[in-house]
Amino acid sequence: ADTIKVGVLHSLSGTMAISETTLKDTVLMMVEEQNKKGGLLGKKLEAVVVDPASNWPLFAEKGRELLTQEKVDVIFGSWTSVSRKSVLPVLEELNGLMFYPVQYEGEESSKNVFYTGAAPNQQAIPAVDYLMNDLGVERFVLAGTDYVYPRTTNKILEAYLKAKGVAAQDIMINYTPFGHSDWQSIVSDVKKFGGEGKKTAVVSTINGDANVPFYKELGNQGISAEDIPVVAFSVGEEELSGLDTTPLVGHLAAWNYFQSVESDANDEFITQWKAFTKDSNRVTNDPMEATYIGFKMWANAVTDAGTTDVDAVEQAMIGQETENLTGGIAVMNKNHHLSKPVLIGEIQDDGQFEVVWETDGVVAGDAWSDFLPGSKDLISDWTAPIKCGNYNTKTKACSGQNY
Amino acid sequence: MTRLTEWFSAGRSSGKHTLPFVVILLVVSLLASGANLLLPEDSALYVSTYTITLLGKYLCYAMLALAVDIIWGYCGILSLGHGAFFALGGYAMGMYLMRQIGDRGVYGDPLLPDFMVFLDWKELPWFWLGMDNFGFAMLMAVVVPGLLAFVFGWLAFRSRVTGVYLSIMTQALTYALLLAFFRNEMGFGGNNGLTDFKEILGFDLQADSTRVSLFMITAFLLAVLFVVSQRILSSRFGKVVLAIRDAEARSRFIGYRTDRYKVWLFVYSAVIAGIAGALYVPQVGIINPGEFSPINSIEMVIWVAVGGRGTLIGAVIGAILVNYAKTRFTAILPDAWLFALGAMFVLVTLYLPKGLMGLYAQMMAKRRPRILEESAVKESATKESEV
Amino acid sequence: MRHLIALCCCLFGLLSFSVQAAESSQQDPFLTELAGAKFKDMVPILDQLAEIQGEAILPLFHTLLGGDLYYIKADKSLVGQFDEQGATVYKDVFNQTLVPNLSKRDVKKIRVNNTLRGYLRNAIAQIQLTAKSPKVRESAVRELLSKLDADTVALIESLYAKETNNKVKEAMGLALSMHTASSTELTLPNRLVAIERLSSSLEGDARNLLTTLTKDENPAIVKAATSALEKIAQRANRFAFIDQLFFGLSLGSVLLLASIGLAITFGVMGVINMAHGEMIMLGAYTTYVVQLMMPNYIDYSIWVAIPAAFLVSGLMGILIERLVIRHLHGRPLETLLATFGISLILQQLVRSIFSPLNRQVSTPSWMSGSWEINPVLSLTLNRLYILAFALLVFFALVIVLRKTSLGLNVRAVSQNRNMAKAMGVKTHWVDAMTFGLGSGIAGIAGVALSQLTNVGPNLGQAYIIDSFMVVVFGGVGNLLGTLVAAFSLGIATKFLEPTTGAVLAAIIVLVFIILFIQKRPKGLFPQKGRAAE
Amino acid sequence: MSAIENTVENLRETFRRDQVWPFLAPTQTKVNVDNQMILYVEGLNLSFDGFKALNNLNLYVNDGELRCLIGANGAGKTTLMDVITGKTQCDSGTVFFGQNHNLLNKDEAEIAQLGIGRKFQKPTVFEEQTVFDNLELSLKTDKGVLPTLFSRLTPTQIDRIDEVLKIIGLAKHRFMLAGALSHGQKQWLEIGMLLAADPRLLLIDEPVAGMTPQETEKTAELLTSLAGERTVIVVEHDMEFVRSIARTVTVLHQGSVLAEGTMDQIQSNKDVIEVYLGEEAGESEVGEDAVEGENA
Amino acid sequence: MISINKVDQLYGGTQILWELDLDIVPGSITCIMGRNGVGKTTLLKAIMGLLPIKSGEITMDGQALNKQSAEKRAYSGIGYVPQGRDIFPMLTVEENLRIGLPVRSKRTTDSPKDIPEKIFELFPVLKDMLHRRGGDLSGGQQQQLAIGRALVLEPKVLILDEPNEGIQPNIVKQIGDVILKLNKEEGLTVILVEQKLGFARRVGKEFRLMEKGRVVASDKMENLDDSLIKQYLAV
Ligand SMILES: Nc1ncnc2c1ncn2[C@@H]1O[C@H](COP(=O)(O)OP(=O)(O)OP(=O)(O)O)[C@@H](O)[C@H]1O
Ligand SMILES: Nc1ncnc2c1ncn2[C@@H]1O[C@H](COP(=O)(O)OP(=O)(O)OP(=O)(O)O)[C@@H](O)[C@H]1O
Ligand SMILES: CC(C)C[C@H](N)C(=O)O
Ligand SMILES: [Mg+2]
Ligand SMILES: [Mg+2]
Repeated sequence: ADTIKVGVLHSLSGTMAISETTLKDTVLMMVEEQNKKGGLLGKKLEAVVVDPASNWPLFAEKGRELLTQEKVDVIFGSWTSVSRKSVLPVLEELNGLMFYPVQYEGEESSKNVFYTGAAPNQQAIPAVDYLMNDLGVERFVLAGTDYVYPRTTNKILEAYLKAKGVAAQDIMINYTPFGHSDWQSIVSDVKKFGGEGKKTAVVSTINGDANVPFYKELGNQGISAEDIPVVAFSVGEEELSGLDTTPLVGHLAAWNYFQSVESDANDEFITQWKAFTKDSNRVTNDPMEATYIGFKMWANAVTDAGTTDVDAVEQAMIGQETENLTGGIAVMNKNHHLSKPVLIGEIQDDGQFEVVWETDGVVAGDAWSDFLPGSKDLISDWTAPIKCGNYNTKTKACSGQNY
Repeated sequence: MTRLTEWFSAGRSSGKHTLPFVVILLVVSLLASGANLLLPEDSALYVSTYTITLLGKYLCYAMLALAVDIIWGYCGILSLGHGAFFALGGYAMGMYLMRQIGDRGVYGDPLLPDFMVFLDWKELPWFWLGMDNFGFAMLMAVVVPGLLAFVFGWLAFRSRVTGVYLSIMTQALTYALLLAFFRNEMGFGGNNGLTDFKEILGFDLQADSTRVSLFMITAFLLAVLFVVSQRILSSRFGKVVLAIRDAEARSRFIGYRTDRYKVWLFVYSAVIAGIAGALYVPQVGIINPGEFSPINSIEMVIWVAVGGRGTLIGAVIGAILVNYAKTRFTAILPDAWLFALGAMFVLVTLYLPKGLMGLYAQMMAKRRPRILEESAVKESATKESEV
Repeated sequence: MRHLIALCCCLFGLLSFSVQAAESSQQDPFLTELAGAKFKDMVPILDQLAEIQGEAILPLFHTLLGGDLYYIKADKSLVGQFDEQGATVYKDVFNQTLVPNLSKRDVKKIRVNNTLRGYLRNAIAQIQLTAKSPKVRESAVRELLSKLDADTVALIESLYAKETNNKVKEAMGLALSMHTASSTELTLPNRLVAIERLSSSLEGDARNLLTTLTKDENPAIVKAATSALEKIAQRANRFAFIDQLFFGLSLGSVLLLASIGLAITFGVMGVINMAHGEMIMLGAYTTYVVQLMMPNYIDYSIWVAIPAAFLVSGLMGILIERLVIRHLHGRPLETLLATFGISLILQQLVRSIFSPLNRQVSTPSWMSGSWEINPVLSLTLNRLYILAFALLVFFALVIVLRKTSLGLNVRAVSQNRNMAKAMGVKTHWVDAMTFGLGSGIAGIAGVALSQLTNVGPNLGQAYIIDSFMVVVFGGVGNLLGTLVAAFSLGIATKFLEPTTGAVLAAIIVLVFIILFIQKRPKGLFPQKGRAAE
Repeated sequence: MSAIENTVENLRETFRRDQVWPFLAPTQTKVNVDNQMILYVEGLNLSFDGFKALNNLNLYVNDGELRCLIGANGAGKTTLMDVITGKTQCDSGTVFFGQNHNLLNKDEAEIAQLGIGRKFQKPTVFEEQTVFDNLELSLKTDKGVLPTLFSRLTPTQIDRIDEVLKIIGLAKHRFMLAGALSHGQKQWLEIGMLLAADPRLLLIDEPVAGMTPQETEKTAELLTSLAGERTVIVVEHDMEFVRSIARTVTVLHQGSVLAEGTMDQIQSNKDVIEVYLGEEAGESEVGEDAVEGENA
Repeated sequence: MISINKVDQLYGGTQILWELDLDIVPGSITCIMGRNGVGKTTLLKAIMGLLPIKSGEITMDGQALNKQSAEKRAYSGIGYVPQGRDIFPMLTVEENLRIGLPVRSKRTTDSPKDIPEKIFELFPVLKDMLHRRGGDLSGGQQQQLAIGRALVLEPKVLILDEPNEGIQPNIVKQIGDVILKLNKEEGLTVILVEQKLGFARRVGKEFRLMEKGRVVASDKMENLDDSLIKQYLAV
């Protein structure tokens, strides 16, 4: 082929389009930029966009189409875990390569996937640390959408909190259905739970569409950030752009990137993004940075390997370092997860976040949580001699399947 | 004379498409499979595995459309919840495939599927027991949807819930299941569903030969179900069903317990949907609560309408066509395919009120009146001579 | 916090002094220190400021709390950012004089975080204990309840005697009782009296205090505290019930709004209108566009948005009716297919025009916040307005259908189109108007929903199932049924939620509807008579 | 295909109720008409939102009788049939079919299977099916789900249908969709469906509405011939028609029986004339039509 | 008054009316007769505009009706009582009657707000049943309602399709009287499809016999003799 093909597997329609179209545009922007610089290995990049339409089996099908029909060299794609899990077997079967840019529940490490979003230990745990140490929070409401990511994250958090001596009755767990839009009673429960004297915070793993009505309700019931701060893992600049944030000032989010972070790379990125979308109000967010890092690293790895061959690139990826947008260096680890800084930001009235806390250095993404009984002994290491995504340090063997 | 009548009454029903359909279906699938397995990849006639899985998926949808058409096109029961039966069949198969992974899961637990391990389940919930047995799992794939359809149908039809009330209740049913299956607590993997299947009956699911076999089995079962359904619907039972569709009260007054007919047809239809779901899962590789989403069920109805409700062949053609259109549109117009699809639905309803099969019938009708008239004349001639 | 005593001492008779203070304040070296200070250095600086300047510092604190405090990069002097007729201007924080020729680039924001905000609020409250408005004073006292320390108590005590306003006095009394109840140095009878007084308060802080007192080593105190708590709990429960009822009604009103339009297009006309949700969505987007066009009058935008949304959705409805539905008379099931197609097209349309992202619709100030009846019962204003609005729309609609010939004609047309024609009913017109009316009302619902939830392409999808459920549960073709169904489903959900959680509540309600329909196959208010069979 | 046919044949054999599934065999006992009486309607009351449609109605019909039921519009004739056939639930009263079948606790299908057939006032046929299929569906057969599934038309049944087609004059239209028939033709088809079902008791609501005088006469003949073996209850407003068939006539008024007797008795009954027949009692009409009848 | 010229009509593929010609004399009562299925109802529907015709012309008072929609024809003064009554089943009797009021107010000068008392004089039952659903009425009551409903329009031409189907004898007579009265007193033109000879003879002034979609005989009612009856009405 005379071009290098980059597959884009993000939903452009259906329920997830709201989040994923941005990432499609990000990849297109990165491709355009790379082409301006002369492409890769002397070839131009060509983006191939398909629409899996928020339909999970369609991710597998479109993934297969990208790999066998379009013969793409790499795929940037997926937002939800279920869509990733859906393409995963296809990637492994056809030995494709995919970059997954969204925070997720962990408990996975595939040879064919690089996870550039945050693992729970890169979001949830530092956030809770911050709440306990800096804000003196003693009671926690773990509120989430009723499915895997929130459940897993909350399981990890619960274990972590209990290990830190938080009593069971100081943890309230609440789940809501997808797209839940009537938060009156839950918010009022939270208010009560928080009004019992101990400093309380909400750790929110509420996902997607349910967030806007949740925050609107918080604002209306007058829960201010000083009384009961809410720290969210799925609410970023883009979600806030659909919302009047004045009543929400001070609530928190934990990410690895905020648009407001000042660095040259970030300024440049933001300018470029606004120009690319021809919309001066467009915001950037963490999954975009994750896509950015993934793309940069992949480009470097291809250059290093001198080929787009998946196995070669995969090995070249490990140890890649690239500047992230917050002024540090992101490193791709042996477990296909990144080392990144963790930032905690407070919502401002302009819909941006103000960083109020950050980890001292970078935190390495942990594929297998240390706080889940099933996975505390597992590690992932894709370099020789282990070369396995789920190596049990006790039994010294790869549990389950080997590639 | 009587033989003649009988022949006519049989010939009138749409059974005449059955044989050509079955032949074409089986021949095309055989050819496609052969082209995939036997031809080298660079041959012009090679059919890629991608295409095979795609076709396999279409055929599953066709089977599902068949199920919807049986109940809607023939009995007038508009189910907006058939996705539920499909998904339940799919989950049964998914559970079997999950159990087949055995200790090859990421945690290497021989008994528990991965999602249970990391959510710290200690033992297999009771409803997972036995699902490692293929036969039992397949039994469940038809029994569970069938049973649900039976209970729901028995309640609803006996209390004479009809029309939109019934439709909306089926929708409520699938919606409730959707919410339930999203919950991790249910023990079906929550939103992430069941994935990462390895093998079925010991055959590697990623091998081309397995895929082709699954595809062939789907084609074969579709043919069988098609023929069986055709026979059922052209029997007197089928006529009763039509009678119920057109004037249910009247059918009761001539002695048919319409609720029982409806229940059994509903169960039959649900079982077909369950089978379709069970075949679908190994071919697409995942089952997740999204399949319960009411929108999916509405789409199924649309396939049938596009093809032509009330003709089995129309349902099959509609399902294949709409899904093919979706595949093409999403590839050609990733940003605007919904316009195309939406417009297609609107135009088909406006201009092809009886779907594609209606169009076909119209075209045939242009040639037919002469033939009909002739036979009518013959009829009356015989009558008069008899008098 | 020793300085506060000093502070309040000078507060008396300070008023005349304040102008002077403002003059001088610009020269205060601490002020420039604020510019570019780290978060952790800010508190001491602010402390100093408060101590030195007293009430005069309030404007600065307020501006800072509101996130509007900036400093000029060139000379590090402080300015406040204000919004005047859509333009950003900078003014001196203290004397409100315009600082000309400043652009966004010349200034930098002084950031605040939660800790700072907490600090500021507390400080402001302390200062405001002597504010002129009794309302402000009262809320200042309540604000301080959770942070009662000796200084504050002393301050309140000194103010208590002079206080003239009853409410403020009551709040102060509460604060003092809380202090008395908790101080171990005081005598037992005193404390018991104080506890007794606390039992009549619903204030959360009082309750928390009592809860801690139940672990007191003195059994008499424990006993008094426990019984006081019981008393409070009894009263609180009553209010909790009202609260829940309100939640239910409010959810019901949302359901009602979402479904009345459908009750017309589907219930009366018989069109299975899958694009109903998208009509709601169009209404919500109209609200967004209206707000874009009048950014300075957000408070009034709703009044423009309601008729605008009615028109936009209504016209779209008429368009759809004229182009599509018209051709599907007598084929109700096919309307499902066509309108489903239309809903896909409309969704993609807004996706193309407005992007797939959610749009931001602001809440007018008169609709935000809540109506605080007492510390345990407060009703959010937006919900309250929406509840009233839903009822208003409903009854307006009922009147339209009762009092105009439209209502009669639609029903005639839907029952026998040909015969209606033969009776001189202009069926085309009736169809278009009715569908337009139903869609227009959906649009109005969109305006209300834009205040509660996402304004995005999926908005309609989120409500379509619920709407159908409500209409069917109430009985197709019966508007009153829709009303009752909406409120009963709303209330049922909200009473279930606390015990079962939101997910199970949703499932239970669905299953309940399914079972209910078995008992009453035509909904709550079925159409009766021979013809209905 | 023949293999399938064989299996079907086998299945059919398997599902013959009387052999393999004795417990499924119809438990239906014969209609007990020892007292020569086939229908007992006693003290029937029914009101709709306060309006008494049936008011303490008593009616006894002998086995094999042809009974005419007349009465003003709205007198409750159709409603009575609705109650007998299980369509409408009454408020109080009893309805027995023979001495042993309480019709009030049975549903429409059961009642129909007992051998009570009904023709509706407004002709209702299966519009989307052919005339032939309409008749086939009405045949007297086992109407259970499985038997229906595996049943096939026997030559006798086909002959029976042909015969009926001939009687109702729709032989030419046998493959026409019933929905395309004219109003009068639908009336005939519905009568045909009754004939095919071969019921014990026929309830016929206004059979000759919309028929020409000659057709009316034909219908009269047909109904008369049916009586004897079967019991027939006819509702009709066409007095000439009633006169031509009736032995006993019952007049309903405001939900209860106003008079009962022979046609002559009824025609001279003051009350009946007042509420139903009208002053001149249609004398002239009757006379004229009678002439027509003779002419034809 | 109404004249019909070479009208062809088809249902789908089957032709029902074949070049049908028909003339209605103003102020007369014309009785259309024919066996079941010859197309009487079809013809009436075509006049009312409820069925499209394929070719031919229908005029009223010299004005072409072809292009007019059914509702227009109602305004022009055609009242229609369909076979099978077609009452609006879920509307009350009163509402059924009210539907026609807008037309009436265009056609007359009397107060348009209320249902004319005349209707209740003609059909007293309707007054008792005013608040019951039309669909709940007995067949005969519905028939009366249907006629009453058409009369609300204050039509010039009243089309009645077998109005006596299912009506008790004294009311049949009453309907006949009503028709005659309206014809006589108000000059109402009536088109009547009727199977019962007695009634047709009593009420009709003219007859038209139809067969296979054509008008095959037309004359004054006095001249309807046995041979015609035998030829066109006997089975
Ligand atoms: N479901 C119902 N709801 C209300 N009223 C009803 C209902 N069914 C019947 N009625 C009333 O009961 C009365 C009897 O009606 P029915 O149809 O039995 O009369 P009928 O004797 O058959 O008259 P016709 O000779 O005109 O057909 C009528 O006044 C009718 O309005
Ligand atoms: N919707 C239809 N589709 C096809 N054919 C029809 C339709 N309606 C009526 N026909 C046919 O048209 C012919 C004329 O029907 P029409 O109803 O006009 O008869 P009619 O003269 O009024 O008879 P009757 O006296 O029985 O009312 C009939 O043969 C009938 O089969
Ligand atoms: C939290 C979400 C935004 C993404 C997450 N990976 C999921 O499971 O869907
Ligand atoms: Mg009757
Ligand atoms: Mg007719």
